[in-house]
Amino acid sequence: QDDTCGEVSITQMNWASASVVTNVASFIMQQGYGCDVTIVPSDTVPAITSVAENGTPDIVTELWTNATGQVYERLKDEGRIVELGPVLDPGGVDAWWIPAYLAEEHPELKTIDGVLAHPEWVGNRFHNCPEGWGCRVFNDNLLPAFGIEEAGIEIFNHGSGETLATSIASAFENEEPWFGYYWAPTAVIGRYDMVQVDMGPYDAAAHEASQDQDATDVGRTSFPPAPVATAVTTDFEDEHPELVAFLSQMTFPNDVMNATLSWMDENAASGEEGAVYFLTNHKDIWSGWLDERATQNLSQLLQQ
Amino acid sequence: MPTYDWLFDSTGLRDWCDGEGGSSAPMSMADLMSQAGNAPDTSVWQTPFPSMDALNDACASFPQARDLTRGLERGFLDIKDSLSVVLDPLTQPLSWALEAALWLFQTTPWFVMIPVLALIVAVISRSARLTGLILAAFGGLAFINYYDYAMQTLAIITVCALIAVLFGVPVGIAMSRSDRLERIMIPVLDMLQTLPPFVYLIPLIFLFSVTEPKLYGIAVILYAIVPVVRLTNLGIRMVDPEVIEAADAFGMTRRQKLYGVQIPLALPNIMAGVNQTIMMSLAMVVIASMVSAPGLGVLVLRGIRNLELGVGLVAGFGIVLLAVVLDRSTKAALARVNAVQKG
Amino acid sequence: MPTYDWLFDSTGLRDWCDGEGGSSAPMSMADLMSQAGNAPDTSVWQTPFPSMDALNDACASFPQARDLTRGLERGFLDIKDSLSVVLDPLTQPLSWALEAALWLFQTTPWFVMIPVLALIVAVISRSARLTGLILAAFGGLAFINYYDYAMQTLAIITVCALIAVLFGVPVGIAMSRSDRLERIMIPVLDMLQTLPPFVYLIPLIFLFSVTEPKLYGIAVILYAIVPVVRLTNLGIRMVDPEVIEAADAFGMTRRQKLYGVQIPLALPNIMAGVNQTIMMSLAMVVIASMVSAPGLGVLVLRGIRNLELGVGLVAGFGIVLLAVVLDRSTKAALARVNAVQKG
Amino acid sequence: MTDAKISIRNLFKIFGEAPQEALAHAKAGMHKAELLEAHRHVLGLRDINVDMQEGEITVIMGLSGSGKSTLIRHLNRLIEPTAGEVVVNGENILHYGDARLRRLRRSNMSMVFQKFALLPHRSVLENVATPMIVEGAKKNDYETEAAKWLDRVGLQGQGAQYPHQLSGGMQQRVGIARALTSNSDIMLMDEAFSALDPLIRTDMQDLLLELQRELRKTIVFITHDLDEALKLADHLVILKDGEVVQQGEPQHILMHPGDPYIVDFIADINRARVLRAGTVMTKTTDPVPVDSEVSANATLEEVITQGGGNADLTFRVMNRDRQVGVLSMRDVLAALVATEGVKRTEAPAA
Amino acid sequence: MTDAKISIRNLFKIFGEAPQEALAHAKAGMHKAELLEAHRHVLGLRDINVDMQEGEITVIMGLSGSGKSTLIRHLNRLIEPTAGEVVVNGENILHYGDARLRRLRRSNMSMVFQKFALLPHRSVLENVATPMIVEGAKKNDYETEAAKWLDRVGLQGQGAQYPHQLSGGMQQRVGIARALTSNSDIMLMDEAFSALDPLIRTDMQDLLLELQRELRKTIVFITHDLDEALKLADHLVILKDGEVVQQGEPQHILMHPGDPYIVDFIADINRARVLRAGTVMTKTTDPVPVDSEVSANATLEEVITQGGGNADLTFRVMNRDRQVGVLSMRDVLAALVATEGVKRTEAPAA
Ligand SMILES: Nc1ncnc2c1ncn2[C@@H]1O[C@H](COP(=O)(O)OP(=O)(O)OP(=O)(O)O)[C@@H](O)[C@H]1O
Ligand SMILES: Nc1ncnc2c1ncn2[C@@H]1O[C@H](COP(=O)(O)OP(=O)(O)OP(=O)(O)O)[C@@H](O)[C@H]1O
Ligand SMILES: [Mg+2]
Ligand SMILES: [Mg+2]
Repeated sequence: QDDTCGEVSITQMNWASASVVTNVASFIMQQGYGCDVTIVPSDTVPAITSVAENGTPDIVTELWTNATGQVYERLKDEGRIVELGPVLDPGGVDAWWIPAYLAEEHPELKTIDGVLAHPEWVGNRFHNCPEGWGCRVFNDNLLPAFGIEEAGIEIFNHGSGETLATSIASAFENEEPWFGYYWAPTAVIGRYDMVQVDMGPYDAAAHEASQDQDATDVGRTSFPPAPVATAVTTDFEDEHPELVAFLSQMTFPNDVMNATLSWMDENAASGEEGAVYFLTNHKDIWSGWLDERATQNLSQLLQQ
Repeated sequence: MPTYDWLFDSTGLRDWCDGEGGSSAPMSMADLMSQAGNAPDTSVWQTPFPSMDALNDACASFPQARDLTRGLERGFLDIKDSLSVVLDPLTQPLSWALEAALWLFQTTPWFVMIPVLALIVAVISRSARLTGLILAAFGGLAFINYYDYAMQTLAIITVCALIAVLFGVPVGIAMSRSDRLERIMIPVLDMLQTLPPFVYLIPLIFLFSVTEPKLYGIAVILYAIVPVVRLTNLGIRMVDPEVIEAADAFGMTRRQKLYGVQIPLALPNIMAGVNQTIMMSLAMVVIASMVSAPGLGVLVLRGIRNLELGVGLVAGFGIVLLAVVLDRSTKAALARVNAVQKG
Repeated sequence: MPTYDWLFDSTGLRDWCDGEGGSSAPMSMADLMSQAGNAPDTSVWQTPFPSMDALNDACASFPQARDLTRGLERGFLDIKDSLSVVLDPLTQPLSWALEAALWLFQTTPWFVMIPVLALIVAVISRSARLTGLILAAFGGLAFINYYDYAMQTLAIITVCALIAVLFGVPVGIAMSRSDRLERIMIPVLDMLQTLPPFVYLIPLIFLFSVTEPKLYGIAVILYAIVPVVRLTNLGIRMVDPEVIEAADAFGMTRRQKLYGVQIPLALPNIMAGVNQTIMMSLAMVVIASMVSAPGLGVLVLRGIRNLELGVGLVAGFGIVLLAVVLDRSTKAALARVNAVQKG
Repeated sequence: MTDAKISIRNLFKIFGEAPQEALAHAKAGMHKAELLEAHRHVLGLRDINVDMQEGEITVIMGLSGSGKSTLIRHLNRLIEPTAGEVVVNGENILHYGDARLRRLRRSNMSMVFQKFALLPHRSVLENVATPMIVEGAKKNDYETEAAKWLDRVGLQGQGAQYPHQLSGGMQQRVGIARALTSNSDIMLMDEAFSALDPLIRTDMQDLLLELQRELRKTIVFITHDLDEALKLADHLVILKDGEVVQQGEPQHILMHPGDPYIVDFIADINRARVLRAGTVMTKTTDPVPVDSEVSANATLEEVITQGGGNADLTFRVMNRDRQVGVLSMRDVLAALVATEGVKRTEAPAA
Repeated sequence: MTDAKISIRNLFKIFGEAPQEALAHAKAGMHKAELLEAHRHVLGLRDINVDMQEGEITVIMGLSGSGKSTLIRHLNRLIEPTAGEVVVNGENILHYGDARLRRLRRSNMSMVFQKFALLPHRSVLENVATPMIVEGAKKNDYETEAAKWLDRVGLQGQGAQYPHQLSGGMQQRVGIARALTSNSDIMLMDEAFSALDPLIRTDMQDLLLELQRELRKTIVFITHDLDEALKLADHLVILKDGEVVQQGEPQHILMHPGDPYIVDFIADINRARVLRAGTVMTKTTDPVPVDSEVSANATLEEVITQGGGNADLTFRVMNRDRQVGVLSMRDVLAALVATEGVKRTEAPAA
């Protein structure tokens, strides 16, 4: 190994898929590119703010760009951050969900109109995002657009992602109705069998409008796949072209990620172990991300 | 790698190890690295602790640490239903109380609410300055449109602190009268104070529907009840033994002594406990907002999640302002209690 | 709808209102409803408080509440760079200390670390039982594979509590010697204790990179420094005035009095402050983990985020165990100080 | 002696983990210091036998730690003895149950405390009325009675104040009024005047004597001040390390101290003020030529004053108009300096 | 009187917000109660003039709150006066700067405290050596000196212990040893013995007198106990409400109390123990027929003892082998009961 790479810092967001991504990236950068990697546990907004204000950490990965508000766009415009490529293929899933057992019992609930017609079947309640999340903004715009409250569904604003997730878990424990927002790939969606509610056609204008906190009259739309990206600072881009090449390539198919997450759940595995699982079972995928030198460095592993 | 093979080999447990279908731990990053040809050097200094995972490495039948945490989880989930059958109805009044208080504090118009609050403070403190402070504080919060949030927080604190006092004082009294109970309770109180609230929030979330206000109510009460229990106990135990002796010497019954002597004389301490209990419930509002409590805590969370510095700071100072107001008011009440007794 | 139109009309400010390009608030849900023909009945009871937003409704030039919070944010961002230039180098040693401590506690093998910790406790407490407790506690944590996390937490607490004491004691001494400083500091301390730590984390995130350990270091220290400052001040002020008088009567200088009399006699109080400071830094570990502090807090967070109840509980009890161990050890040290002085 | 109002018999009190074991040692003759040394138990009281007569003031005195408070607290069972009997009005109160004990405390005994022990949150009137309030009396019932006793101790019209608004002497008067309100025939006073200034203290002693002349209660009074003891005592009990060193009539103890410890104790006393004609006279009913008459109760100081400084007088000592003895000025002078002699000759124990 | 070791002149001390204003009122003749009532200022001391002679024990006495502590704390300026002068060794110490004041406290004055005020975290030896440690002495320097004084107060070999391991009496001995170690010629003692048991207290008084006979320091001693005052005092100052009611030779005050307050105060005293032959004798150098000789310093008690109870003796009173007066037993008896007479006749102020 040569040590031309030096020190690199990479964020690890506080949800399961992000920790897989970060650990995979970190392993490859260490073993393949000879870098000295520091993992920084963080969260979307603090990470992006830290990049904005202090120029560190070098790499922000599994960045749900929709959730970062204007900061991210501004940074990109100012040329301080470079988006390298999608982390997930086809992308993150934002959706309104119901449990599978509910969909089985009442197939009508698979569409939003069915839900609106039978609010009592979903327990007359919509589980909304906590204050301060990106999804809260568009949910707050879309909920009136679909007339959720008029249909007699109470909107419950969760205080944190934890209670939102627990409400799903506890609904499953008791086979109770549940209806609300969640996103994938996540441990929760991996663990519990959830069905997306069909919200009709995608309307780009309405979707654009729903991102604005102060918007008033938003039309109905469903969610497009959410862009989930890896971004690096421009300094980093200049200094580590080989890593930039690798990170641009680093894309996880959604189904592989979901499989990894549910394996983690079954085995009570940590993100690190999830990464190992991915690295050992999907060499075909990640071998394609590497340049020659890295491939050689990791040849011993790849040949097993 | 499995350092502790010899342990099972030498004790003849090897058969047991290989026999049953014990699960082996998923491969760790270190294992993978060694496969990649970059094994970290394994000197004596790296000898792992004979931990559950290390032993499981050597013997697949030995349980892993994660089996322990999973077992705990499963155990809890197993008793959860019966627990919730008992606890759910017991704690339901808390939900009602919180809902009622939230409704009351929010529907009462500001031009009734603010004067009423000021009046209450005026009556208990008899201080014009303090009353002015109240008016200014709530007026200020209202002026910057934080009135509703402040009222929600106030409603939650009022209910939780009230309930904490309602339960805490009798518990403190019971502790003061039984050394055995005191010995049992003190570690419990210590634990309630050191255990991060997040930890007992997790099982609570499983027990009750996350949409119930009692979820945060219980968390706040558990955290805030400690000082009033402690100080009630302490206050009663610290009552001048000569006065207690006098009460005995004049043939007071235990009841007469408790209500006629011990509680009145412990009142300054109990009030200090009430003051601290209120402060601690306030300290919990942000964490309570993580389990869906409305109020200023929500704004703080929004501030930190979106890094809206201004919102976070202003809401934070709103909380401090509430704290100052509540602290001053209870201390004024305390001072009046003290003035009567001199102490 | 704009209830306060009359205010601007009657004071002749209407021109100013309409003149400049003041921004009007985005339409609210209520506005929308009224446009939809479902205007909520607007009785007198609904009169809004003359808040910034209500006044802005009536007069577009009047600033909105969000202008205030935004202004605050912008103001902070404007001074942030200069602040950061000053604070960054000043606080850099904290990062180094934390990194060094984390490295030290993690690289020292367990079979050196655990005995060393036990030895330290044995020396300061002279109690075999306590030493046994330490061994059992760390052994237990190691057995369930929580050793590394516990060490990280311990490293952070050691550094932060040490620094809090290092700064807190002199500040407390200074407060005890100047009534003016005391009057200034007490509200500051009160505020540090009531302000939710989340709130001052926000500006810290702006100021320092999330990769720097000092980010959580400062948050922990700010929160934990309060008791040691308070109790040092109190302890020195509570020294028996007759002893101080004796010191004066024998012609001691201020310095001799401070080091020879006041500090030694305040030692029990200072130690109690140190104990509380350690407990409070421990109370912050979970919150610190939200801004990337490693340790048991990470596991607690993982427990609640991934709904791994078992992990959260075990990590939580790990924190309690650390708390018990640290509490007992510092109290044992305190008891020995007291035994010499009797008090 | 069986008709004593209160009679303490073979009372032992041992503080510690296993008092019964230590008791065996104490009964076998161990004293306080040895018991503490050898068995880590504090000997509070050791084999106390005292009779307290109806209508008398029994004063218990001794240095700090000698067991005075422990002893007096046995009389209303605020402390349970390790062994022995406490007989009040002919009944052993150690056999009493809770309710009966409470009745005893409510109606037969009342107590005055060194640090007053008033209820700070109740007005002076309510404090005085405590014994009645304990019995369930309402304001109407107790008001006049409490006010009466408040008058009696010289605190007219102070009933509405709170204890902390009064000076120490006034607070102690409230304490005495409270004890009187209970209308009990026994009053226990534990260092009731020790916390007071010397001048106020003299006042209170006079008040107590005045009340006693009138009400004739049985009073048990604790003090560590010999002057106070001699001024008040009908019967004096001297404790040391939990044991009675000497008890009896104060005059007798003064003239015949039973122990070097007591000699030390009484060395500083103003004998002229304390000794009485009856104590130092030569007993005789024979008519002898005398210059004047004195009462047997007169102190030597009064005798000297009556003699007008004349040094060679002889008095006839009278008790209820009958001669009980004669007293020469020479006897008086001899008595004033008697202690030294006793110390040298080791008087027999009383 | 100008050669007094310490001389206090026109000293006023007023506690409160604006002492200077209140001072004007006090100077205009207001007393403590009025000043408190009208101006909410506490009159600590009012127009004090006292001279304390070298080598004498000056005792200051008075009831609680009369200003004793306030007065003694002016002597080493622990309290700053509102007005007046404190002259020590001919210099007004109120003009001293910090450093000079410290030198005064270190080398000219030492103090003994009621509650001992030892440093609990230092060993007994270090406590005793405090005055030397303050001067910067190291263990080697102070060890022998401190041990010497520890021996002197009867605490040989206890140097390594800590204060809390000693009894109250022993702690006070440490306090005295500490004051002696400073080798100052003035010792200030504020109720130094008040916290002690009566017997231990007598011990300590004897110790003090013994030390004083030997070292002849100038001692200022505060007490509220008249017996103690009379036992120790060469010069007695009686304070009341911050004012000197009477000062002078104790014998003189006893015979001629200047004020009903003092009469009250001395009413309980054991006159035989306190009054001396020289005080009550008839002054004469004429040779008269006498039965025996006594020293002018002998107490009346000693005179009576010497007389063996004989009531009609006359003594020649001697001072340093010269006759200074005669004393008949009749005078002795008269003196024993004199107070009553004084009370009635209002003796002129001394
Ligand atoms: N609860 C107790 N536990 C152990 N020892 C005790 C207890 N109460 C009293 N003693 C001991 O019993 C002895 C007698 O104490 P007591 O209080 O009766 O003395 P006292 O004569 O009243 O003294 P004082 O004048 O100080 O009030 C002392 O040695 C004391 O230490
Ligand atoms: N710092 C102070 N501020 C206000 N008043 C004071 C202060 N110090 C003393 N006094 C008052 O001055 C008066 C004299 O007090 P001082 O302590 O000198 O009395 P004392 O004769 O020593 O009494 P004691 O016997 O109780 O010690 C008292 O009325 C007291 O209340
Ligand atoms: Mg006692
Ligand atoms: Mg004093």
